[in-house]
Amino acid sequence: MGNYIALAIFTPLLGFVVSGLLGRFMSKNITGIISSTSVLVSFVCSIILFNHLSNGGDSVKLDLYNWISAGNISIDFSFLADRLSVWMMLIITGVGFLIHIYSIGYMHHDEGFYKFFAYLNLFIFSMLTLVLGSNYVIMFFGWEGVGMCSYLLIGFWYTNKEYGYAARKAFIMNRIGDLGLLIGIFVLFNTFGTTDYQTIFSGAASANKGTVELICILLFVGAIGKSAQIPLFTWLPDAMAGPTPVSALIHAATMVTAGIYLVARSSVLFVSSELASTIVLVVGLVTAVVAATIAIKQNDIKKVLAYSTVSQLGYMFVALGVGAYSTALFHVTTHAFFKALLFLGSGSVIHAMSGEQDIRFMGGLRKKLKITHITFLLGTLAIAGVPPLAGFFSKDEILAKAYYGNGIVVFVLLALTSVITAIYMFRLYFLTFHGEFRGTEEQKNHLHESPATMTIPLVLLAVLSCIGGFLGLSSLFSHHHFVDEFLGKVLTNAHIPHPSEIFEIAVLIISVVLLAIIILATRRYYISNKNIPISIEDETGVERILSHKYYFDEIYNTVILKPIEWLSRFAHDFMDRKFIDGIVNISGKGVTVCGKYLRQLQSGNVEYYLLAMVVGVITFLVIYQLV
Amino acid sequence: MVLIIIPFIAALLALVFKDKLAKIVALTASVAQLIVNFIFLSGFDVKNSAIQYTSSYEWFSALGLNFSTGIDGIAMVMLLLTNIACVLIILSAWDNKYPGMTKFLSFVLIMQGALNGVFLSTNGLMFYIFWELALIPIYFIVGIWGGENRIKITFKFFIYTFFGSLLMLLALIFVYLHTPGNHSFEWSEMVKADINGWESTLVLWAFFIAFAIKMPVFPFHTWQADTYTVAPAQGTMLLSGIMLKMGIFGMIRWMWPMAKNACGCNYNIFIILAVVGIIYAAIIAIQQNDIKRVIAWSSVSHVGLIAAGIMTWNKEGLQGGILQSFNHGINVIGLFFVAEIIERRIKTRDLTQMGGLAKYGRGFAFLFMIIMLGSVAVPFTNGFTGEFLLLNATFNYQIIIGIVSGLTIIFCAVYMLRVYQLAMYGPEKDNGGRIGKLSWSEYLTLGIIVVLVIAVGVFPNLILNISDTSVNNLISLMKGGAIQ
Amino acid sequence: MGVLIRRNGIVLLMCVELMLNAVNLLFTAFSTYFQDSAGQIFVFFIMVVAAAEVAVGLAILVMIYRNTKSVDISLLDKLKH
Amino acid sequence: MKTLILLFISGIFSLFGGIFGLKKILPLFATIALATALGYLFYDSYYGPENLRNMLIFDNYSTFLIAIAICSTILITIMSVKGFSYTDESFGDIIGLMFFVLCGVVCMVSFNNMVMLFLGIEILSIPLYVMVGSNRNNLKSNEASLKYFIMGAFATGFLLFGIALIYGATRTFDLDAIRSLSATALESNPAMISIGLLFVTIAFAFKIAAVPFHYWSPDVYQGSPTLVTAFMATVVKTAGLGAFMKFIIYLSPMLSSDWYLILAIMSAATMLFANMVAVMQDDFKRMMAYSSISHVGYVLMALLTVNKDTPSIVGFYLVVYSLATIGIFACLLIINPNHNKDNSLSIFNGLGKRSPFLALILTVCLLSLSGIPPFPGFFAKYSIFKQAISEHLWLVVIAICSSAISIYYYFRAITAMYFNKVEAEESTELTEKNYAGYLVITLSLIGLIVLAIFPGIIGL
Repeated sequence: MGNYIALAIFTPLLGFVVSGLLGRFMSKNITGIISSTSVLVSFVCSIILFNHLSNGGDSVKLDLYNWISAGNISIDFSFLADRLSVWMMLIITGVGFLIHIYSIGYMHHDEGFYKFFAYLNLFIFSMLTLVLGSNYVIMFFGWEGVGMCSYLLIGFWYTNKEYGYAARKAFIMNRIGDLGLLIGIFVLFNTFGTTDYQTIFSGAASANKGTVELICILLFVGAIGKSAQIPLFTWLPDAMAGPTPVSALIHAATMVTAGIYLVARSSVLFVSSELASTIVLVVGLVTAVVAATIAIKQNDIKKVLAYSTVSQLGYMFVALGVGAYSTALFHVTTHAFFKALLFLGSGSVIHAMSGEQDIRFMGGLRKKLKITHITFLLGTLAIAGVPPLAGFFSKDEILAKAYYGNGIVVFVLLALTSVITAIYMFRLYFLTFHGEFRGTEEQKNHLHESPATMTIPLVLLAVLSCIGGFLGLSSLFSHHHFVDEFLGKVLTNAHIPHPSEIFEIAVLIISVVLLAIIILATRRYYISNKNIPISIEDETGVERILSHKYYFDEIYNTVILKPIEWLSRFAHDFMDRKFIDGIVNISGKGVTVCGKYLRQLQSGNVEYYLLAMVVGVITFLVIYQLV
Repeated sequence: MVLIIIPFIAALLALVFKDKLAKIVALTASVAQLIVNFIFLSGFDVKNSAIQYTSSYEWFSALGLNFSTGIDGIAMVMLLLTNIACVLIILSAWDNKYPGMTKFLSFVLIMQGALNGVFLSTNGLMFYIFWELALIPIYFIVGIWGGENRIKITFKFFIYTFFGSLLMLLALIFVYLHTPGNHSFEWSEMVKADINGWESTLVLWAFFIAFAIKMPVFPFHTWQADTYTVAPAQGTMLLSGIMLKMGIFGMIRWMWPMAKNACGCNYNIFIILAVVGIIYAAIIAIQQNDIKRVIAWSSVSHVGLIAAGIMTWNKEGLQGGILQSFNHGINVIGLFFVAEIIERRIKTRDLTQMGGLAKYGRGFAFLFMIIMLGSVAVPFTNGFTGEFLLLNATFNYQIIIGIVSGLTIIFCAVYMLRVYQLAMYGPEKDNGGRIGKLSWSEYLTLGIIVVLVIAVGVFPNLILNISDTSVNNLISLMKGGAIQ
Repeated sequence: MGVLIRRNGIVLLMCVELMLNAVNLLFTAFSTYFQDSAGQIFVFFIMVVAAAEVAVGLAILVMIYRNTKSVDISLLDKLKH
Repeated sequence: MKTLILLFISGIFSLFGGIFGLKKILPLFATIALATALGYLFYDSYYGPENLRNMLIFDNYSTFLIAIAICSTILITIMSVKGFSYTDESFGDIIGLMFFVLCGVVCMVSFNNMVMLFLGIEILSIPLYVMVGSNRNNLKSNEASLKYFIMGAFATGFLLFGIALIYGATRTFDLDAIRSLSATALESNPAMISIGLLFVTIAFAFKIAAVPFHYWSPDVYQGSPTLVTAFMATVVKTAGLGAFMKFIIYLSPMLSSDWYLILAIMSAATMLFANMVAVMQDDFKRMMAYSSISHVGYVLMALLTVNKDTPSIVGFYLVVYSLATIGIFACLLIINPNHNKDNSLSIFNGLGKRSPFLALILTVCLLSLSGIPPFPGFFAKYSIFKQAISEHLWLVVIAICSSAISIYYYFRAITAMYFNKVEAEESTELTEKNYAGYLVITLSLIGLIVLAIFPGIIGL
């Protein structure tokens, strides 16, 4: 079985090398096929491993070699395929494969085609390393690797200056989180003497409570950065600068869920640390609400989806915070399906609109982009939580767990978020696909449905979005919760009572009714009444704050960036040049100044010389007598 | 012994020939040197903690000066770095058309010989002699082929570092006078020197200042940015890639064992200085516009981390420091060469004048990217392992220090990415310069560097194993055990 | 003291001679006191040397006089600092 | 003894040779004579120390110092082939005077009696006054000569007073006797003997130009012809330091700790002062004067600790110092044969391009003087540090600081040679081929290299 792990991980790497080095000399289709095939191979391996595990097989461990050994530190380059990692593997390679296929069509006109696929393969490799690593250091290895790929792909269209900044911002914000994670790993190392999962988890019970809390908080800092939670979430919307498949793969389906994976992976630690769990809960909740409200006022099709992602990630963290780890993973799965779908759908729209991303200049696209329209609608319904699509089940479960695990406040806020989610998603949907076309004539003539390489993945993802929810049917419908059963063996879920049937039914009915109202209301507001969003400058009050994303960027700018820039100038111009170097120079100058004055002694006059000599003699005589 | 002689002979030989031939001679010599080094490495017993390949000839016995050489694991890593780096440096000069190229090359070779001498010496006085000898060629390299304002800057650099080395000499003599029995400058005797109390502290500080100036550790760094900027590319590479490692090597091999009885509290001060330097230099690097200056400051920052890690004197820190010395040497040479390639093409080092260079230099952009990422310490690259070990060491030493020094991974990303972005990304600037095709020597140099960056990143144990036993030995020596 | 305050080269020369004579006196005195001839022999040596010195000194002064038309030594301060 | 006689006779012969128009062969003759003298010297010393009625004792160490002086003189004589062409008429005199100075040197470094010390110093000084002023029409030369003369005479006064006081306290001029009597003399006449010793010390300090008795030295070095400067900086300095060392070694039991303190202060002041002032000099010869003053400071440091190693340490230092100094002055003569032109540092501009060989040698010599390894100057300096460090740590620290300062001015010259651009007027090629000069610098270079590789060959 170990060979399958190796195969799964290293085929994408091979794909990276081949398409990176030889891509220039190969036709685009061949490059695309090679890259996609390499991911397909990984996917097949994942299925084999999944099969092995779901049939009751043991976790598979693959030791490659001793990576670092210095003193007490000895880190093996080894991989562990247990139920959690295989689950993630399936998502990564499955969705990844579809997005690879999609990209063949989407990126067809780009001159950096081979580079793009090389990066994508590298990303898949890093992501697999992240989830398959058998210890925290290898996980961190992959963790940094995906951050790097994300940087490369966000800045893919490097000639645009803004995109470059976005890429940098993403990398740096991730790095801030990474520092927390790294320190967390050091503490882990200090406490347990190793970073190997199995050893740590078996020893977790006997560890000092406070230390475990500290570790959990530090690990969560890492997760905040990677999964774009408050306060480090601003990079994700900016990351939309990358090509749309990248947004779908990295910034919706896989990389951003690495934080969830990390917390879930460390569930043994988190479950016993209340403070850390509370922090996770609060951060997740606040992020979910804040991001959702911001999304209402966004006009860029991808940014709406980006904030939606942030919000959904917040949802997942709430689930983690209450201790429902497998629920969080369930939502990760469904979210991967419908959010990838939505992004790819928006990519198709942008493709058709020749690069236009502003929904104010769209409208009425449903006639020209039939497949895109239908799949996008399914995605919207899924994320809004229309039963029986995927989003309903996972969200419903999170709501239930939050209610039973924590209380009414969290539940209400989450429900509110859910409502807002529906509002902005339908706003997006209606403005894009309904009404009249608001773009230029040229764009109108150019409108066309995307090629099959793009629509097939859309259809497949739409199907998955529809049926994905059945992986975790709530107790109302079935006694067979597949996700729970599969992952429950590796995740230490907190004990949360099953929701009562009345609760389930109530939620079901209320959500259906609410959704119907929202759909009608948004349609009426945006299509019938033609309320097209206006530019930011004309807005007032709350709207303005929302449009400015609560001024997060501005605050960071004044509170962090500006002072550092000032400090940098101060340190260089004053501290270094004037002060430290000044001291050095003064000691040098002191010599020359001394020399300058001392040489005046040498007046050139013999009488003076003689006098000086006599003075010298007298001085020595005095010293002689006195001492 | 052979390692010292080859470069000197080659230096003389190179002088005889004209430009092109001299280059070939120099390159051949450095490759030969590297091969000899590998031969030594292949015969090197990593499990043996003793100093190997020892030889000793009398030079000036009245002064205790013997020509004693030997290699242990730590020195082996440094020698490898030196000899690999010198090949790269000579290769990188292939396309340069300096006036007096032959002289230039022979200075580089002399430098190589002296540096090998520093790492090979097992005699304190010989160590000092080679230490100073290394200073002279670089002085000329910077002074003759340097840029604007070079005279003043080289002057400062020379006097500053010379002052430091004199302090080291003082300390060496002092230790010598305290060696048991018949005084001796042999390393094995000097470590037995019986120095206690404040005397030991004095020795420690004298060594520290000497090495700190060389490395340079905050606040002894003010010569560095200017010198790096003004020096010709190869000079900067020599300075930052190898010479700086003399300081690190000196700290590990000489300072620590010689001043073993000094109060550990001194190391607190040193570590705090080093950590302050990490942040200080990183913050400054963020706002610099001269690409060489950014790299120079980044070097201060990185070296600060190495120094801090080493001076925790635990095994992880030492091993990390040695590994990272090697890595930093390779990376910084790569970065400065990148700066040089850009300067060759578009005649400026000002980042604000660059932009969009990636468009007409994809291969270059890719190689630059990997080297840059190595410096940022991204996984798969060599920088990662080194920083991981070092940060772990500082963290274990003291949590706050660990966290503060950890900030380097953020800042480093900030300023390195800034450089990359300003230079390579964005719209093209209209200054007529494009990267275009790289010449074979440029490709080869960067290619070797990139291969090393990745190879060491994936298999750091290649380097760590070499020095492992020696570091163990050193640590046990410090705990009072006799040399095994 | 003469050496210190006089500016005329010739007078200066004389003062130096006076100094040497003072030493001579000292030697003679010691010599007599100790009943030891060595001191007196030394005096002869000093006298010879002093004569030679004066000869050279005068020559130098003459040389300077030729160039500057003066024997004022305070004029000679071209070499300084 | 034979050496002394030979030197004396050669001196007289040279004087006459000058008069009878044999100038062309004089350098050759002088070289041969000096070489013969050197041969005699070693021949004599082969049979053990020679004692001339307790007046002069030629032991190993005085032999060695004389050898240094003679070798330096040989090199300077070779240089003189071209170096003195401008003062043709007095050429014979100069060579002759050089021999007489050497006679003085011989007396000084092998004295065993205060009388011989006095005579040696005077024999050395009086011809020097003449040599300094040998450029009769140059006012600077005149001035230098006068200054040297007046101050020298004044210092002689101190020397004589000192000797007189010591005589008064001990009733003898004989060094051995003084030493054996010192215990009783110190009891009966402590003030007299100590002041006497101090005065003699001051006279020495004047001769070797230690601060604060150095005033004459920069002016004289600058004013006199380059060749004479070289001669003074090497031979005279060697003699002065050699005699002083002998004085200290012989009388060390009499020297109180106060006396050593004064010596230490003098040493520190010399090093610091000279190096600092040298930094500010633009005239190369003047800079070299300060440099040579500073080297005196280092040697004084070595003299503070008297043990069996002291003579060899000082000897080694003097050899290296002399070789390097001669090399530098020879280069200066080749570059700037016309003494009337000023010797500012800018004459070296672009020398690295104009004449790489000269520049190389000059660099080696300067680096050697500044004590940078692996040049022999380092070994010399290093042995002094090592000698002094255990007793006078503070002094070594000062020495180290001043060494660092000294780098500054030595490197100004190196900088000028390699880094400075050549200005149009200075770019004149070195037209005149001065083979003798090249011979000298090559010899000194070889000497320095040999000393670097086998620093152990000089041992007393």
